[in-house]
Amino acid sequence: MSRRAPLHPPFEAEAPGMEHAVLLGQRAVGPDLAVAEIAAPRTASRAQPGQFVHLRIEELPLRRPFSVYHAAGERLEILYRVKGRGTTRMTRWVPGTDVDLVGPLGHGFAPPAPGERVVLVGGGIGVAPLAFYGARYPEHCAAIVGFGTAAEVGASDRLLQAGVATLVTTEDGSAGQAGLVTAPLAAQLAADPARIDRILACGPEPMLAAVARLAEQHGVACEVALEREMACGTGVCLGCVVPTTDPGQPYLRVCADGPVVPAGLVRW
Amino acid sequence: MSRRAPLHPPFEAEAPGMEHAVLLGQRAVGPDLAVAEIAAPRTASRAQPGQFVHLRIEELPLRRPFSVYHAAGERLEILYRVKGRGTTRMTRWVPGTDVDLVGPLGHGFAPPAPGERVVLVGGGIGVAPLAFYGARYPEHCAAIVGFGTAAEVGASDRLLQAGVATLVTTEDGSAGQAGLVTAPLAAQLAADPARIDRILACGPEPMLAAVARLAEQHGVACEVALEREMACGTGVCLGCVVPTTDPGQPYLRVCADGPVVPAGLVRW
Amino acid sequence: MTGVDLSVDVGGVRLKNPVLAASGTFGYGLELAPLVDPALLGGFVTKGLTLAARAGNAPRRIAEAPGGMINRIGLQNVGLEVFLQEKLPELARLDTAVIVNVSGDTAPDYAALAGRLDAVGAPIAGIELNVSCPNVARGGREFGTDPEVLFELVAAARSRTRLPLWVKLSPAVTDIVELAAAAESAGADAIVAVNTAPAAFVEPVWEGSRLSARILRGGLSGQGLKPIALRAVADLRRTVRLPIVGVGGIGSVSDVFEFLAIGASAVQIGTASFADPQLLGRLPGELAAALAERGCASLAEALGRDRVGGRER
Amino acid sequence: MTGVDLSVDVGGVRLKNPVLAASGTFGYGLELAPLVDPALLGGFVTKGLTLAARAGNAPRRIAEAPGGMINRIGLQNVGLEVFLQEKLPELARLDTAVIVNVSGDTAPDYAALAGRLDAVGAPIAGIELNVSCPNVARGGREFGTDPEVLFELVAAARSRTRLPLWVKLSPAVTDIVELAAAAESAGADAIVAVNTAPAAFVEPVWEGSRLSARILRGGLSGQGLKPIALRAVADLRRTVRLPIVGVGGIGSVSDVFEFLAIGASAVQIGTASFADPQLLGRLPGELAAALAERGCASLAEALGRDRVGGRER
Ligand SMILES: Cc1cc2nc3c(=O)[nH]c(=O)nc-3n(C[C@H](O)[C@H](O)[C@H](O)COP(=O)(O)OP(=O)(O)OC[C@H]3O[C@@H](n4cnc5c(N)ncnc54)[C@H](O)[C@@H]3O)c2cc1C
Ligand SMILES: Cc1cc2nc3c(=O)[nH]c(=O)nc-3n(C[C@H](O)[C@H](O)[C@H](O)COP(=O)(O)OP(=O)(O)OC[C@H]3O[C@@H](n4cnc5c(N)ncnc54)[C@H](O)[C@@H]3O)c2cc1C
Ligand SMILES: Cc1cc2nc3c(=O)[nH]c(=O)nc-3n(C[C@H](O)[C@H](O)[C@H](O)COP(=O)(O)O)c2cc1C
Ligand SMILES: Cc1cc2nc3c(=O)[nH]c(=O)nc-3n(C[C@H](O)[C@H](O)[C@H](O)COP(=O)(O)O)c2cc1C
Ligand code: FES
Ligand code: FES
Repeated sequence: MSRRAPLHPPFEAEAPGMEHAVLLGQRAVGPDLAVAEIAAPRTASRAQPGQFVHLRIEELPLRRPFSVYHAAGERLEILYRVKGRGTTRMTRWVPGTDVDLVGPLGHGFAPPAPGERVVLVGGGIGVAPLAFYGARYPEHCAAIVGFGTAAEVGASDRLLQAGVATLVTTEDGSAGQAGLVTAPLAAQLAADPARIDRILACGPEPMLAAVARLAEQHGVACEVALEREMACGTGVCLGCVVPTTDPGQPYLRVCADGPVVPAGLVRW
Repeated sequence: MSRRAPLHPPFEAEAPGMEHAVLLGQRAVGPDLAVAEIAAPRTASRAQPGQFVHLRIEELPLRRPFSVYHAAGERLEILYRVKGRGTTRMTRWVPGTDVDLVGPLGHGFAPPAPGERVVLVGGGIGVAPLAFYGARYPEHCAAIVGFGTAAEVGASDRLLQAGVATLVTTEDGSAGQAGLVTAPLAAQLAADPARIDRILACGPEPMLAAVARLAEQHGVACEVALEREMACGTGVCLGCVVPTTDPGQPYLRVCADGPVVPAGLVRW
Repeated sequence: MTGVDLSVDVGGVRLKNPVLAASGTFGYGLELAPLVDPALLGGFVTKGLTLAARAGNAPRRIAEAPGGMINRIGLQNVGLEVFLQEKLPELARLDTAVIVNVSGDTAPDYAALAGRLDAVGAPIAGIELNVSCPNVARGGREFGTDPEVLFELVAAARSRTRLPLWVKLSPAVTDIVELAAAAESAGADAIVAVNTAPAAFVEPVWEGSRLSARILRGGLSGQGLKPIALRAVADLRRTVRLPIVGVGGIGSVSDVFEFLAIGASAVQIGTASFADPQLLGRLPGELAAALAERGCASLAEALGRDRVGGRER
Repeated sequence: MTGVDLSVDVGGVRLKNPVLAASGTFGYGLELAPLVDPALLGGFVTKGLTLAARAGNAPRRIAEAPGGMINRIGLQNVGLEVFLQEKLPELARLDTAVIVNVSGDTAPDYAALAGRLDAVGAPIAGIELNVSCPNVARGGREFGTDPEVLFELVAAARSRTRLPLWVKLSPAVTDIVELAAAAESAGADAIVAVNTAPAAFVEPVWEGSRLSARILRGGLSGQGLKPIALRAVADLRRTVRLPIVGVGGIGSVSDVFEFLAIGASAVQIGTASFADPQLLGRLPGELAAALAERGCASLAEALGRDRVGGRER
């Protein structure tokens, strides 16, 4: 925990706050995939790509964490997959619904250095924080995003709108290249690893592990955005830890030390 | 428990059922007083005055019991006071909301014998089952209903519409006679007890006890509708008991042996 | 329906499916017939029975609690004789397994009840010894907190009956496993876990500027009890070889699967029935459908033969 | 604000108000400063501390439960030395009472921790002995389930410190009152009731048509624990003379009043802060406002002098 500063040299996250925000609307972007558009001026103006917000959902005992998908002016968007109790209730939110959020939380991806070429690698809903990064730094980014099937590709709408060159893969081949994101990534790295300065990845853990391995093999810097069940979201409960490769710090907290961490620090 | 039949000779309640009903609308009838209008054909057609329905309210662990206030055709009404968790949520129900109810439950007031003269004595929200009785048998009934203040008198709208001669009292004297219902009841009984064949009462327990005492003093039959916290509402959990004056049956279940019972059976 | 065989043998009680109504929440089987056909259930457990009739505790007896309720009924029941004369004939008409839940003031009471019920036999499929009621001065938890006391009690009941003997335990003990082991070695046929957890409902009362309280002490049941009940069953499964019946906060087919997944052979449902009286009747069908979807021809296939009884046992 | 005096003395710990943050849910006091000003609190209890640093349990560590959550953190902490060097100076800056929660593998560990903290003194206002953690192999519930073992442990710690000594108990014991009595006679200054209740979170797992489960065993906290915690406090109040700190499922000012009404002198809040991080900062004001509405000039007036300490004590 005392390592937090060295983990994230480029910037310290701003203090999180509570915001009583308001739902502006929701748009469906695929089967069980929706974007919630929220008026949240405080959080929207402070959020960095990779940071998350912690939403209270009616009487559920724990908040739910979601990456910031888009922030512009007063407007904050999160992209979510309908999964369980909480996200099912969220689908019922109508414009005007109060949204109680804590954020922005955690540490995001390091901003690009001048001239740095960054490849964003996203799997499914993992595209959310990457789309925010791509929209903020489009000239630095190219993206590879993978989905199960064509109907889900809409989940990357903000990324495409940002004008980031994006390669799509689908597992069933119904859109873009058939297969997983790791295939085109491996191909690009094999072709010319020096063309990629840094890889930012978010998605299912097996995908992250595979991306991390590829990056290491080719000596490319890699940051991953992790997910873990959370209680506090603010670093105090020690609930959201993942094992590290650093014997001096056996576990890191996804909420406060992450969610974005150097891929090499994670013991997969 | 084996005494249920002798307790209610005139009729056996119909088997309760579950009904997936629908809210038609709500009308405010006073401060924190509302009438919920429900399309519930099965229950509305079977309900007898004094019976109740057991409503499920979202995720609350226990159902909430409410007397039937009015039933006509497919339409069922309950009159409720906003009191706690459940009734507060009910105020948010909008037309079209599903209403999951079990009913009709319990035993109601005995129907009038030919020519029988019945006085309905209601306190506050206790007017609900009496209004249903009055509306069904108006020619047999006169009523005395008491409220805290004038603004609450709207809670007896169905009773007044039924054309039952109704005397109103308010504690603060802002409408009708100042004071409690027991004063005019005592006066009527003192004047001519033989003019009253039976008293039906519902309201706060101290009021019921006072009415029961008056009835006994004047030798007039009296039935009271009781309230108790309930879990099952169907007689199996033994949670809703009240002590009786009958040593052979120390407790009676409000939900299944009542809610309407002979006043003399209750150990106040 | 789906043709999935849901039958299970719980310590000698043959159930057509693993869904039972919990003691004290289903009366004597017929009260709820308009809402749920008892024949759909694997079985039901009758309200706690004592030798003599009991009036139960003075009201107030129940309160809603977060995720459930608290009760202090205090074993109000008609007593053995009325039960045998008036209730049992009704029970005989039900096409489901009837387990009789019993309590006593003393260990010999339990033995006497076991003996009398043994003499009756059908329609009684089994006896559930309640040594875990939090709501009575005597004949409740006192018998279910000390392994030696429990051993003596179960052994005494065992000596008086060949009916299957289930022992129902409290979650509010330092070591439930030790107690189950005592019941097992005394000859119990199954462990039922859990009864309600001691809890309180509090209403602050102001007398002028002085604060005091009305306190309702009773047993917690319902959803809030589920994590505690799951823990008890999971811990028991690691050491006890008897079949386990899971109880506590079950309110859906996925809850049923949670208990089956960690080692229960059957489940009982109480509080959730109050909010959803048709739940019990629905669950066996939902269970069968879920198993069919997984390609299971029987519950045995999902749980393993040893857990549902049958030939290989 | 309202000018109502909320101060209370809990076994020698002077609190400006009776609202504390529970151990393990408020870090070391500064992490949450952006969301809640620690100076508003009556006090806070630091994360369970052990002599040597502990890594804690391997993940997964938490799961949501009906009305709360289940955790198995396993006392991850920086260890005594780092605590004293790195955390304590930060704590010294906080304008609130700091209670240090400690655990050990052995009774001498507790005594050693008590001795070291005693030597430090300010800003440490008191020590909370955690003999009730359900999530560690050693140094948890084993010390808080047997009255004699607990007596020895508390007596050993007592002999090493004059700091106020609070003893935090588990609800998952057969008889919490007996344990509190042991702590009392060993010289404890207050009882804290309760720690989390042993519970499990279960995810059914299908391998083909065979059902098994992933089980997370941990401690239940949050709303679902409240009725159990209330019962513990109410039972303790009947026999134990020490001040009691109520913990478990408190999430609103009316919950606080429930605990105060049945005999607690102060309360701790954990899980509810996760959903509502500003709750802790709001409660003292809400408490004062509610007391003012009743015409109370002080908490002492509502609870009685003996319960809040002070001269007449
Ligand atoms: C830092 C971070 C960023 C995330 N960003 C996104 C995002 O942009 N879009 C999106 O759809 N999802 C995201 N998730 C996952 C999202 O939090 C879960 O899908 C969501 O909590 C599920 O809630 P539920 O009530 O619908 O599911 P349930 O299964 O009912 O939830 C039960 C409990 O498990 C937790 N939980 C379940 N799945 C996850 C998960 N994958 N990660 C963490 N906790 C989980 C819930 O928070 C809750 O406490 C993110 C998770 C983290 C930690
Ligand atoms: C047979 C019967 C008929 C009733 N008819 C009416 C009616 O027509 N109109 C009306 O406004 N009220 C009626 N009541 C009372 C009504 O049930 C309660 O006001 C209501 O349950 C309060 O729910 P709540 O969630 O708002 O209150 P909360 O206080 O949050 O409820 C907590 C728990 O206490 C129970 N409870 C609280 N007050 C009462 C009470 N007075 N009687 C029984 N249980 C209670 C609730 O059902 C719930 O289980 C009746 C009660 C009974 C037993
Ligand atoms: C109103 C009520 C009465 C009960 N009576 C008994 C009883 O007589 N004997 C018994 O062993 N358990 C009794 N129980 C406990 C239940 O059988 C069951 O163990 C407990 O409620 C937990 O299950 P649930 O959460 O599904 O309700 C009773 C429970 C309730 C709610
Ligand atoms: C994540 C978490 C960590 C905890 N860590 C500790 C601890 O280190 N020491 C301790 O005595 N109690 C610990 N507890 C228990 C709490 O202090 C408290 O007793 C319990 O959570 C009940 O209160 P609540 O319902 O308000 O959360 C922890 C609880 C949680 C949820
Ligand atoms: S969620 Fe509490 S430390 Fe990360
Ligand atoms: S509410 Fe269950 S018996 Fe009346």
